[in-house]
Amino acid sequence: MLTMKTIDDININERLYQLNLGPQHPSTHGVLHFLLTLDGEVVVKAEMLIGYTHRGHEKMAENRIYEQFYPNSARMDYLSGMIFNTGYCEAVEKLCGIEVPKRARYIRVITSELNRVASHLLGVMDFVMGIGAYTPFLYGWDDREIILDLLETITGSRLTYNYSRFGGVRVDIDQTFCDSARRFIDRMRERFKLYNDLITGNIIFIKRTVGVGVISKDVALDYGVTGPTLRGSGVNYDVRKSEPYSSYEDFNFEIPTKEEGDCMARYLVRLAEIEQSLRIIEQAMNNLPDGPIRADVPCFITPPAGDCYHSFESARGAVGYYIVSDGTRIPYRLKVRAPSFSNLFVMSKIIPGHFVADLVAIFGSIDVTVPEIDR
Amino acid sequence: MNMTQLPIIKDIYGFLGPDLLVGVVGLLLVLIFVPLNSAFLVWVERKVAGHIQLRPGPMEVGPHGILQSLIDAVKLMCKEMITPDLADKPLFWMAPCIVVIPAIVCFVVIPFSPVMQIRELNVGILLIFAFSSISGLSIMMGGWASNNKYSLIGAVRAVAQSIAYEIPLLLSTMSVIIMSNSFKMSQIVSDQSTVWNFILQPVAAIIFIICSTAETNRAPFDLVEAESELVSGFHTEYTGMRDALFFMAEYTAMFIASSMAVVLFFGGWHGPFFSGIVWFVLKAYFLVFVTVWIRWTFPRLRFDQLMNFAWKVLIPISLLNLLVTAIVIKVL
Amino acid sequence: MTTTISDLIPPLMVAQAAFVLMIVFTLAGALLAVIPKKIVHNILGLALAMFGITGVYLYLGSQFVAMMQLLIYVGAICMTYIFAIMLSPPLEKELPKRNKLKVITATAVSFVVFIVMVKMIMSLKFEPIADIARDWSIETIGHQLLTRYFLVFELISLLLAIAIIGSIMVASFVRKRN
Amino acid sequence: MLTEGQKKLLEELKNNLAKSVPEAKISQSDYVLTGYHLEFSSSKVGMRRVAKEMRSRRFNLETVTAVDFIDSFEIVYLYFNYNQDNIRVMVRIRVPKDEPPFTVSAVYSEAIWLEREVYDFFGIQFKEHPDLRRILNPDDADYFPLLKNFGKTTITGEIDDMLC
Amino acid sequence: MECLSTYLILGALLFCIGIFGILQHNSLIGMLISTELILNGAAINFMAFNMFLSKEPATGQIFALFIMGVAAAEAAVALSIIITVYRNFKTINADSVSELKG
Amino acid sequence: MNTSYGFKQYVKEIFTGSKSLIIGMGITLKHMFKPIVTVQYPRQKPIMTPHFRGHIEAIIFDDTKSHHCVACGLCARTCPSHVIKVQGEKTKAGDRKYGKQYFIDFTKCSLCGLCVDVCPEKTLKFSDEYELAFYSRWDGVMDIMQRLEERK
Repeated sequence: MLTMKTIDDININERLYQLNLGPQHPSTHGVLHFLLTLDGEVVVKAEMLIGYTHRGHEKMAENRIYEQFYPNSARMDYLSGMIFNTGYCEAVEKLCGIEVPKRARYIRVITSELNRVASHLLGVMDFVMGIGAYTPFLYGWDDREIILDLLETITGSRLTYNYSRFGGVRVDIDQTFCDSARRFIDRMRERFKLYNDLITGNIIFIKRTVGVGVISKDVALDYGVTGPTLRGSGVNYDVRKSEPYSSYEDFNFEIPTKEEGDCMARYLVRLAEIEQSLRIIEQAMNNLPDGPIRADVPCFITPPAGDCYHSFESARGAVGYYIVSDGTRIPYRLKVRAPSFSNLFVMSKIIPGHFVADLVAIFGSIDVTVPEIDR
Repeated sequence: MNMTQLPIIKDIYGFLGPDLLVGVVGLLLVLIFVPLNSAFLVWVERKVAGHIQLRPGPMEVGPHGILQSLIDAVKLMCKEMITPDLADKPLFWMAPCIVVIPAIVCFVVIPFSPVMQIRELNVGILLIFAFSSISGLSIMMGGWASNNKYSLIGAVRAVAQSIAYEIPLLLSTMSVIIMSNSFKMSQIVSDQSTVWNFILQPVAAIIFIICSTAETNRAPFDLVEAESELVSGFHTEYTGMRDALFFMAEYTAMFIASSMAVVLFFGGWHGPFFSGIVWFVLKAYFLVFVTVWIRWTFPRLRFDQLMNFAWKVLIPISLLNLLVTAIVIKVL
Repeated sequence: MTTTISDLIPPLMVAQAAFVLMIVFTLAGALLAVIPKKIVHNILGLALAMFGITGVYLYLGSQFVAMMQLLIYVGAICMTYIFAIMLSPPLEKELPKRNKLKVITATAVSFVVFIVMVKMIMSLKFEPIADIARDWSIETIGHQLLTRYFLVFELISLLLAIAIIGSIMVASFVRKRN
Repeated sequence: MLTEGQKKLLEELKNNLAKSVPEAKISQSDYVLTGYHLEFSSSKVGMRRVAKEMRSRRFNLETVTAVDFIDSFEIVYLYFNYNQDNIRVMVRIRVPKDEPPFTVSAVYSEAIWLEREVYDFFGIQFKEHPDLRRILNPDDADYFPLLKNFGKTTITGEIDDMLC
Repeated sequence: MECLSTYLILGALLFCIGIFGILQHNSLIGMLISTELILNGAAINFMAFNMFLSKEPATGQIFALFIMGVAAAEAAVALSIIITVYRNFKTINADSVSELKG
Repeated sequence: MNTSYGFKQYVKEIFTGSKSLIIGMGITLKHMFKPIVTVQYPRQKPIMTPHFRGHIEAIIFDDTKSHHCVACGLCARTCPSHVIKVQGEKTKAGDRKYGKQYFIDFTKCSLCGLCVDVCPEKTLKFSDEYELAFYSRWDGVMDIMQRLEERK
């Protein structure tokens, strides 16, 4: 990625020097490459070099039938694979006009929200680890482990679930699943006290995060930031509310926002979102309707010619699948709007003037997954 | 004039004279104790970290994995020692050798018990401070000679940190020295036979512990090797046994800092039931445990906050504490 | 019967050997401090010289001054200099060539000064004082510093205070660019 | 389906866009089936005018992409307004392969990377783009992978080789 | 061997090495280092005279301490000057900083 | 960040900060005496759930005491990674084909489950085998019919 042109166009002053943070670096989880121009320890210019894990999912989609793209969808964002998987199925269902049974939609909501909790837990704890506290990270993993076990009981897998199918889901959930999920919700609500005492209240954590990496509202909108990062900047936007998909319109939940736009705000928004997700899961399980879990769809679907855009909220922001169909069994074009792509780009705007240590904190608080950026 | 009256000549006479056995045995004990102690402390660190994080830690080698660090040391010895092409080779090679010197020398003056002290020096505390500053120099050497930007940033941080934190460290020590009226470590300990200095000087004790944590580059002040920012700081480029030497120095410095705290504030060898050495080692290891415990609880400070903390919080408070101590001593 | 090694190796000889070693450290460090072109090497040479001088001070009978030498020079001054490393050009850059004329002049001048000094030292006859009991303790120094040499003490304090304030002032001074 | 506010905004948008880019074809589409409310398609380059219009109405650029229709490119801009009426506007523009459009990155900073990505995959050289380099593919790549004539990758037959 | 003149010659050697360093070094920090050597040469003299000739055991030591204090102060001031010079001239080469000549 | 605060706030910050640190240390100390939550893997083995997705394997049906594979090849065609190869043979002319060899290259399998979904005879399922490690890539190619024989 690093060419002579990249080096040349930065005026190498005697005082400034360049630091390659990544692609192999403990805190740029995944392979992300920051090319920093530093003055002492202060970042003057930051450039993100991406594409180290580019696998060409969009090209792959043009070479396989719609069903065969299932495994790819989850592999873009390995932390919220369920949400991406469900989103892809919904996009194709929209294209074909398939009506999904209500029970399946509820199950999709439950699993997606569980996945979102897991992803947020990992994101928050990874952020804390970037700041230097290792132990809370593992406490977070302890909670996340329960979700993974829970999802494993129905999907049989821990990260790349492949659970949703066109017209429904693969496996029904049963009472034991609901019971364990309820137990998890109770446990998780108690754990918030621990997180507040151990992390949120900690003076060092407050000093490290308050006022650091402020993304103002205008910048956030200009750079197309979405998800918790945007809501940390005070914009009340969540696809689940603005364009309810699955059956989110049935549930009563709030969109937590913070006005400050700094690392702390993003952290708090994520924690609050975990709480809201737990509420959604609880409501969905209480009102879980009976019925089939899969609509009657053919084994291999053939959508009509046309295009459609389906937007949904992953743990990192608004994802969009734009599918162009030419009436065959193979998509003509499939484009994924990756939220991390835009969320990462905003870093080049806000990092200058911060320390290298802050860069790690900001990167952690924006919470991107690199495979999703690279696709 | 007669040279033989000089203290250093006396030392040399003393060392080569009748009590050769004590000197040699003491030296050997130190040389064995330093690596074993650091191996043990690595194990303690991993065990404590494990249990804090709800996992068992090393379990495989020996009962509860107690031999794990020895096996690790063997592994590190077998590893290739890589020298970067553009490194400043002599300095790169020398830095890990120099970093263990203070670790060994400082043991000479630590009074483990009334009888177990290798050398009784009038300036014992000064010696420890003087030699600890050498380790900062070798960190700088290692970091600079690696010719790696991460190492250099780590080394520069180390220097700034050690300058900033040495001042409150010395100031808090001074308030104890004013009370005991001596630089002699055994004198300070025997002054605490009734009341520990921790009771009389709680502020100084806390400042001392904070500063010694910072001086030994332990979390939350481990900016020198902050792994999420600087990969591994000044020893990024070091492999094999050289890296192990840095580790050994770090853990030994931890032990020395704890021993200093025990001597200055926690009554040294004083304690009921057991003999002096048991109490001393127990107290020292407890303080080591506290530093490990702190490390696995807190996030890391940012560099400017670290500096602010030293200059704006610790130095004023320790100066105030010194002033109050001096006035109280004068008045009483 | 205790075995003594002093029969095999005379302690005085060991003391002298150590003394020579210290002097070698000092001189080698001093040369390292001026000759290499890399500033880091110079500073480390200075540190080595200071370490040697610490040893020399031990032979001159003062543990306290020796420790202070190590603490102040190695622990503080060398460290402060190392701060200035940030100003030195990076390793891979070529170092500037020495001015040959300058080196020759410097060698000549310092050599002449050295000859003159050695002549002076050799020509002077010092009368060593009679062997008297000496009090080497720090207490004496502290006592004298606050009574007889009170002015020296005050002067150091004043100097350091002025130096700190002055260096802050100077360092914060930035020339306005036109 | 549509609320009053949405209908009003859509009407306004239609009129304004028709005014600023008269030659464009603007039509309302079925949101339930396509996911967007308004479709704007044009064969002429008027992207920046549209982008400014959208920006002034507090719309956000959601994504930029392109579709390769062998003889021409269709470049797709998706605008969405977050906090008002949740209207998504699909702006398509057909450009011949040798006549790239102007960039909208002066209006939306996000477009810098999005258009870079489009360039990276389709080789569309946006005019006046500040930083048009490869982004995901290697810098020295001489291909544009999402073009339809870029080799179809199939991996069938590998298992047969294994069995031999 | 351990007589007064040994120490005096050691001091003289340090002094001369320091002078050599000051004269031949280009960079300001190098000069500063040489200054430290000169100061230490003097301090050794003080300590030696104190040991061999003085009746008061503390006098020379106090002067050695004084020199250390002066050296520390000098280092602080000189380094701040060097940093300022570097900031303004982008070099620490003494020859290049000739603007003061007028 | 905020540098302009008064002395009162400075003192207050020191105290609240120290309090928060002590609370944090209390939490970690409490956790130190809690039972461990990790599974000591080679010593303790986790039990897999019924839906666990290991490699695919053929179901043994009660009626034939064997699988029902007819070697239609639908799974091989659906597989996104093209890792399946089925060969069947007819025992006698006019009879249905019967799966003889079923190769799957497990190293490339993404465990999507499409083959299980599309199987017309419903004779495929996921195994609960999770300890699969190979010394070479070729060891990953397995014949599930052979494994079926071994299971019998």
